[in-house]
Amino acid sequence: MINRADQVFVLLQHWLAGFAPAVVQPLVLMLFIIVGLMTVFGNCFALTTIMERKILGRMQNRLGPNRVGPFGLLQPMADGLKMIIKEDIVPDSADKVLHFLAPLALTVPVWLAFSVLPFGRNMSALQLDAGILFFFAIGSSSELAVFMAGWSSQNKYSLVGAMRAVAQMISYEVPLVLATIPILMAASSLSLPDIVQAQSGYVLGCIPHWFVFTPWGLAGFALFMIAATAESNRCPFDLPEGESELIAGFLTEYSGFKYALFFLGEYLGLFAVTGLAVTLFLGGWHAPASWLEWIPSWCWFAVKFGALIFLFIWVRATLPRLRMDQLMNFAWKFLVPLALVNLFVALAWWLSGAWHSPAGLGLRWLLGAGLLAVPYVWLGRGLRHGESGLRQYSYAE
Amino acid sequence: MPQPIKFLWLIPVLPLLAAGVSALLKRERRQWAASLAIGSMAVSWLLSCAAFFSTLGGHPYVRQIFNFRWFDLAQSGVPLGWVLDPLTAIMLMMVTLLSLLIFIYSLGYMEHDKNFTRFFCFLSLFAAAMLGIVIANSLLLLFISWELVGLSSYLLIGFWFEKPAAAAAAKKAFITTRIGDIGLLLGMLWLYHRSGTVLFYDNGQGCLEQSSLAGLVVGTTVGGIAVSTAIALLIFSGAVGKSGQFPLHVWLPDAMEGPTPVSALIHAATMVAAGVFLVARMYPLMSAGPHPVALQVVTWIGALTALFAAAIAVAQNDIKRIIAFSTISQLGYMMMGLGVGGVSVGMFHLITHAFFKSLLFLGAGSVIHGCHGEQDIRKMGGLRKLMPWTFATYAIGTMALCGVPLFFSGFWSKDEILRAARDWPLSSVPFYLGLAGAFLTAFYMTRQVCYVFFGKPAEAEGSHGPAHESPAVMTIPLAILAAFAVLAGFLGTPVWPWFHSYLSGENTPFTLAPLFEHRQLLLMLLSTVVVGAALALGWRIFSQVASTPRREMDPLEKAEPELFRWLQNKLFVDEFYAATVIRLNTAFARFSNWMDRVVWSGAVRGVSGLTTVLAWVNRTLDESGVNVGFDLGCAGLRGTGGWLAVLQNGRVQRYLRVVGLVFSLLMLALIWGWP
Amino acid sequence: MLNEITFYLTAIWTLVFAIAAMSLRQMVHCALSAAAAFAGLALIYLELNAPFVGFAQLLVYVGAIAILIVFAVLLTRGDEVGPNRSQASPSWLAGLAVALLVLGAIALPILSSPSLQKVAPPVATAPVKRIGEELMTRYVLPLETVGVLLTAAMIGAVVIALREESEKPAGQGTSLLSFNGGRTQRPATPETAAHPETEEAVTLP
Amino acid sequence: MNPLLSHYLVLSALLFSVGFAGAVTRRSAIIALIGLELMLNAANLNFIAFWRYGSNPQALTGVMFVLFSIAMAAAEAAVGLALVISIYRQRKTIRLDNLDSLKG
Repeated sequence: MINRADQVFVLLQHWLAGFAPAVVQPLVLMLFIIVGLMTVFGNCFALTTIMERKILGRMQNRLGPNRVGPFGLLQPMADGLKMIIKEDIVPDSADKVLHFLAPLALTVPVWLAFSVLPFGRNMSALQLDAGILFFFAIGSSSELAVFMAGWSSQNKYSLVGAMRAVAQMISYEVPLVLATIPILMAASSLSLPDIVQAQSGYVLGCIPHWFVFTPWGLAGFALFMIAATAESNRCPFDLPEGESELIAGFLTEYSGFKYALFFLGEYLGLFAVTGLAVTLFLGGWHAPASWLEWIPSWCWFAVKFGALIFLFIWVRATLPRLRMDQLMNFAWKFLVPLALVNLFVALAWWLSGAWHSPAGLGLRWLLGAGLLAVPYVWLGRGLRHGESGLRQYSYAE
Repeated sequence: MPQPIKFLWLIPVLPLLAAGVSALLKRERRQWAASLAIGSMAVSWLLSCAAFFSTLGGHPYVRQIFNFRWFDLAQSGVPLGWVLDPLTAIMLMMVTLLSLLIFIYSLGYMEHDKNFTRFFCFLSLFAAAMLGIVIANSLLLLFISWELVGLSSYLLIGFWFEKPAAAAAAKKAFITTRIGDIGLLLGMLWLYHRSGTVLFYDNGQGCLEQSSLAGLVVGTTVGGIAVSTAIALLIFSGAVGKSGQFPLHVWLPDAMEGPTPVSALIHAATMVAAGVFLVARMYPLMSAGPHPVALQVVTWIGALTALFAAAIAVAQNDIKRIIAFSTISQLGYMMMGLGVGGVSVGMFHLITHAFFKSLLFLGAGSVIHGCHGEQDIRKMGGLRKLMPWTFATYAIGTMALCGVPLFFSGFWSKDEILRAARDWPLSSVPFYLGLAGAFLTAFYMTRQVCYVFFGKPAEAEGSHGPAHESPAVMTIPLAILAAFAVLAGFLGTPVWPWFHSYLSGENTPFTLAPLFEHRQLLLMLLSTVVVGAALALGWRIFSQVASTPRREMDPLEKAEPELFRWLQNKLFVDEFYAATVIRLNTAFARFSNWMDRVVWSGAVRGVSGLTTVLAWVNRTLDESGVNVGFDLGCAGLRGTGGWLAVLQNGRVQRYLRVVGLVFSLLMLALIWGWP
Repeated sequence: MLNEITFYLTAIWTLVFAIAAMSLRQMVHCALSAAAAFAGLALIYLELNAPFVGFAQLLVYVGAIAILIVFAVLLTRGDEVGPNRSQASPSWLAGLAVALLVLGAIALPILSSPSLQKVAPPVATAPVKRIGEELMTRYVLPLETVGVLLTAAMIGAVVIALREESEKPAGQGTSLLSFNGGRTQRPATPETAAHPETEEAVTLP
Repeated sequence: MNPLLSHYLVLSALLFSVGFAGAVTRRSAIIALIGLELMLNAANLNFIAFWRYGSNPQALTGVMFVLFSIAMAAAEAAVGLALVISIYRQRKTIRLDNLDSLKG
């Protein structure tokens, strides 16, 4: 019974494929996955936009959209309709081909990234040996798309926005990848299902053996989430599209359906990287306690996924935007060194692997936390002073 | 409790981490650096205690090893490891305890230095490297730590690098010890070549264990000496450099340019003892074979150094230099002890010496601190009243060093060495050399104490004001060290040779009998008489000198001006090196210069002269009517040159084109064969 | 059959974009076409059962080198203005001829050698685990060397591309990233603003 | 029917020649660099093809070589483009036919 519920999608897939002739069965299996992914995450996109607006509204002491449909839930439909029927304007001086290709080049690879994520037990589209490498390789191609969008618009705001975005994405990709390396060391595999498998079981009988429950995992999770926020150009790292200074940056010259595609691409990128965070740090589809294991695995994935998305929205409502130099300094002078230190913390954790007792575990935690706290304080002090610190604005006062 | 071998690596790693972290600290973070260094050292000391007590247990002989592969290289790997046996444990105790005390002492001594943070960083680095030497179970790991020790010693001697003398001393120490280290490196490579491993102990496979030693003893090399002897001598040359033994001792007195805690820690207690430790560690190799020639060399060099350095110490005036020469002399004793009596004899003196010599150095530091940086003993005097604590502890250290009977550690450990030397079957000369050294030791220490502490207080020079006692943070380590200087001796008396049984694993019970044995009693009596005579003679000569004005000549200088001059100039060894090795080097450089200027330049000049002659001939020919031919040749040359210049036109793409062209032509030629 | 079709598709994709990268007028187009060609090669590596290499190719070439090239193109933009400047070097015909010759020299032996007309052995994979093990054992020295090389290249690139202090006074530089540019100086205070020429007058003889 | 080894080799030869032609005929130093990268990639393709079709694919030599070659290419591109930018700052041009001061 439990197994049935757990594997419901897998069983459904095979049952449906059974109707097709044997020759095309592999194709049908794949098609099922593709359609499923696109349906689920397409709806997820619609849901997230409305939820984000409602949550932001609540946090800012207002109601948010509530006119279209029950509780305003049909707002995304209205938005989508508006986007599609709007005129698609291409500037005269724009590089027409690239201007057309850019939104596609952003959206298509992002869909590909979903193919390696394990959404539940036996539920990943591709069982790649080097899945995480694939994820990052795909992710790195979105930078070119952003550049194409900015450059082809032939608008200086767009170009500055695109260059900022590319610089930011390159810079934050380094801590993003560095934060995952301890995980790969601990799981000794690059395959995402294997990484999830490495997080099964419980420590001391009650704490789930997720990587976030280790000092290096916790620090890595924080680093990863910060870098992921920057990678997906979300507040407080949304300088590339800062409306108040760059009039939406590289999106300035886009309208209509292409604009919607960019929007979709950005949210899908966010979903992909959130799914990766769940997989790497939060134990993927594992349940948090042994007596909760009867709930299907994909439910757990969805719950963790939703929680992280809420975290992103919360952060957006809370923090103001950074300045460009602060942004780069933060990446190179704080996140990257800290991520490197984190490697050594993981090493120390691994070396002291023989200390199983609660006291030994506490000692390991203390050691790891201490090793991280010192550079944290030290690097943080470095950020507060000098050029990247507070700036005096002579006209503002 | 886990096996101590499991956490042994933490002992050197903790100070190393402290060094790394304090290297990143800003200069103003003095408290942090000091507490990091002292804290990590204290933890290391506690761990060492745990390791030490685990070796005490009821087992007859405890040796635990832990080996691992550092990295794989093609088919083989590079193994490293650490070892815990009594030798390691006792050294760990000594090094960590002394380091801890000296770190604390440095708090007071370096209080006003602006590079306080850097100092503690270097000290921690040194301690880490030294502990690495001690626990190493692989000659490679030992060598790495050994070189790190050399590096940190260089950094610490040159700590006040703005002083030219300190910078020069640091360079000298580094280069001189490197000469010995080349021997060590060669020895290590040879050992690896012959036995295929540089691990000391590896469950019967290590290079210090029977199977490999047997192979080494059999082979002979140039001059018929056994391979084991040759390797042992090469390794010993490393020890000679590091421990300041005779031919390579010149750096140690100059190293006193560093801060005094450094002198105490590095150049008295630990680093210089590393050479002795190395010999002790390699003792199975040194003593392998029927005729351990290597040990004889060790003995003779030790005995010679012991006497030679003691003699020089008599005529020195710098308070730290006297102790430095004394250190060289005592290291000679240790070497001699290792040579004639085995590991326990030499190591026992090493341990006791470490305590009383660092006590003396720290006392000297306290004196220098109190006298505002004055180091010349002729300008001191009467400090007995002004610095009572320093005086009391210094006196204990002096008596321990001289070997005043029964209650001081130096007596027992030196006695052990002399007894072993007397029983050495090959020659009795080392025994007499040692005895003479003991006499001189007592004599020069009496001289120094008289000058510094007795007599009238010297007139204050300049604006320094009178001398004052040092703060408690300096005197308390002195008191602790003094206690150890007295007590450490009772670990190895003939009555209860615990130390010997601990290191060798034999069980020797407590018995009073050996004390009253005829030969033993005679020897104790003899050394007592020698020391007493030296003390009496020193007191007679120098007690009045101390109260007379300082400008006068030393009484010894009055009596034997020529001999005193020789001794004062350290027997001109430095000058000898300057006259031989360094001059040879300079001469070779000059020769190269001469070759360059005279021979090559002459050749060039000759060629150019020849060309001039040819040109003259040419002109003559030209004038006499070969003008046309010359013009033709000229044009041809210009044409060729122009053609060549066209080829190199600075356009990379044309180069690339040529490359492609030639490549395809070659390919086609290979396909169809050469035309 | 399927394999052959995919091979021809990817090969044509790669070749077309490679030719485009070498022949388009606009440098940004060249850079983007090159990125597409690199991605096509990554696909070919996947076909050849070397997914790890393919992903590495994608990560390094598309994710890093293409971006670098794009940045370099934008940073050296002043050079290409002017509509009539030819993009080809003066002797481009000779160059093309040599390139054809090179192609002939390579392709001829390939096509004429019968030993190269062979079919792939059934299984040949490069599992990630094996690659990792090999890198840590047999190729550990090359790996370390590459690490040193990359560090040296990074430092070298930074040093070479560093703007020298004398070229432009600090704080005045406007980079592509900081849109608001150099900050204006504070307005003159009343004291100095009132008599701007007094100081000059004093220094004049 | 699977592609033959020679297919890959011919593709590699074509890529190499295209890269070569670009490096030789274009004026811009950046395009020349791209051409060099294409040539390097053609060589990499050769290694992978020979590894796949070779007699001892277990040894992974071709794969390893290509991995190292990719790392080298990254270093080469970084330094090369830094040089181009530096040259542009000095000379205000990156056209290869203007950069010929190093000549005989």
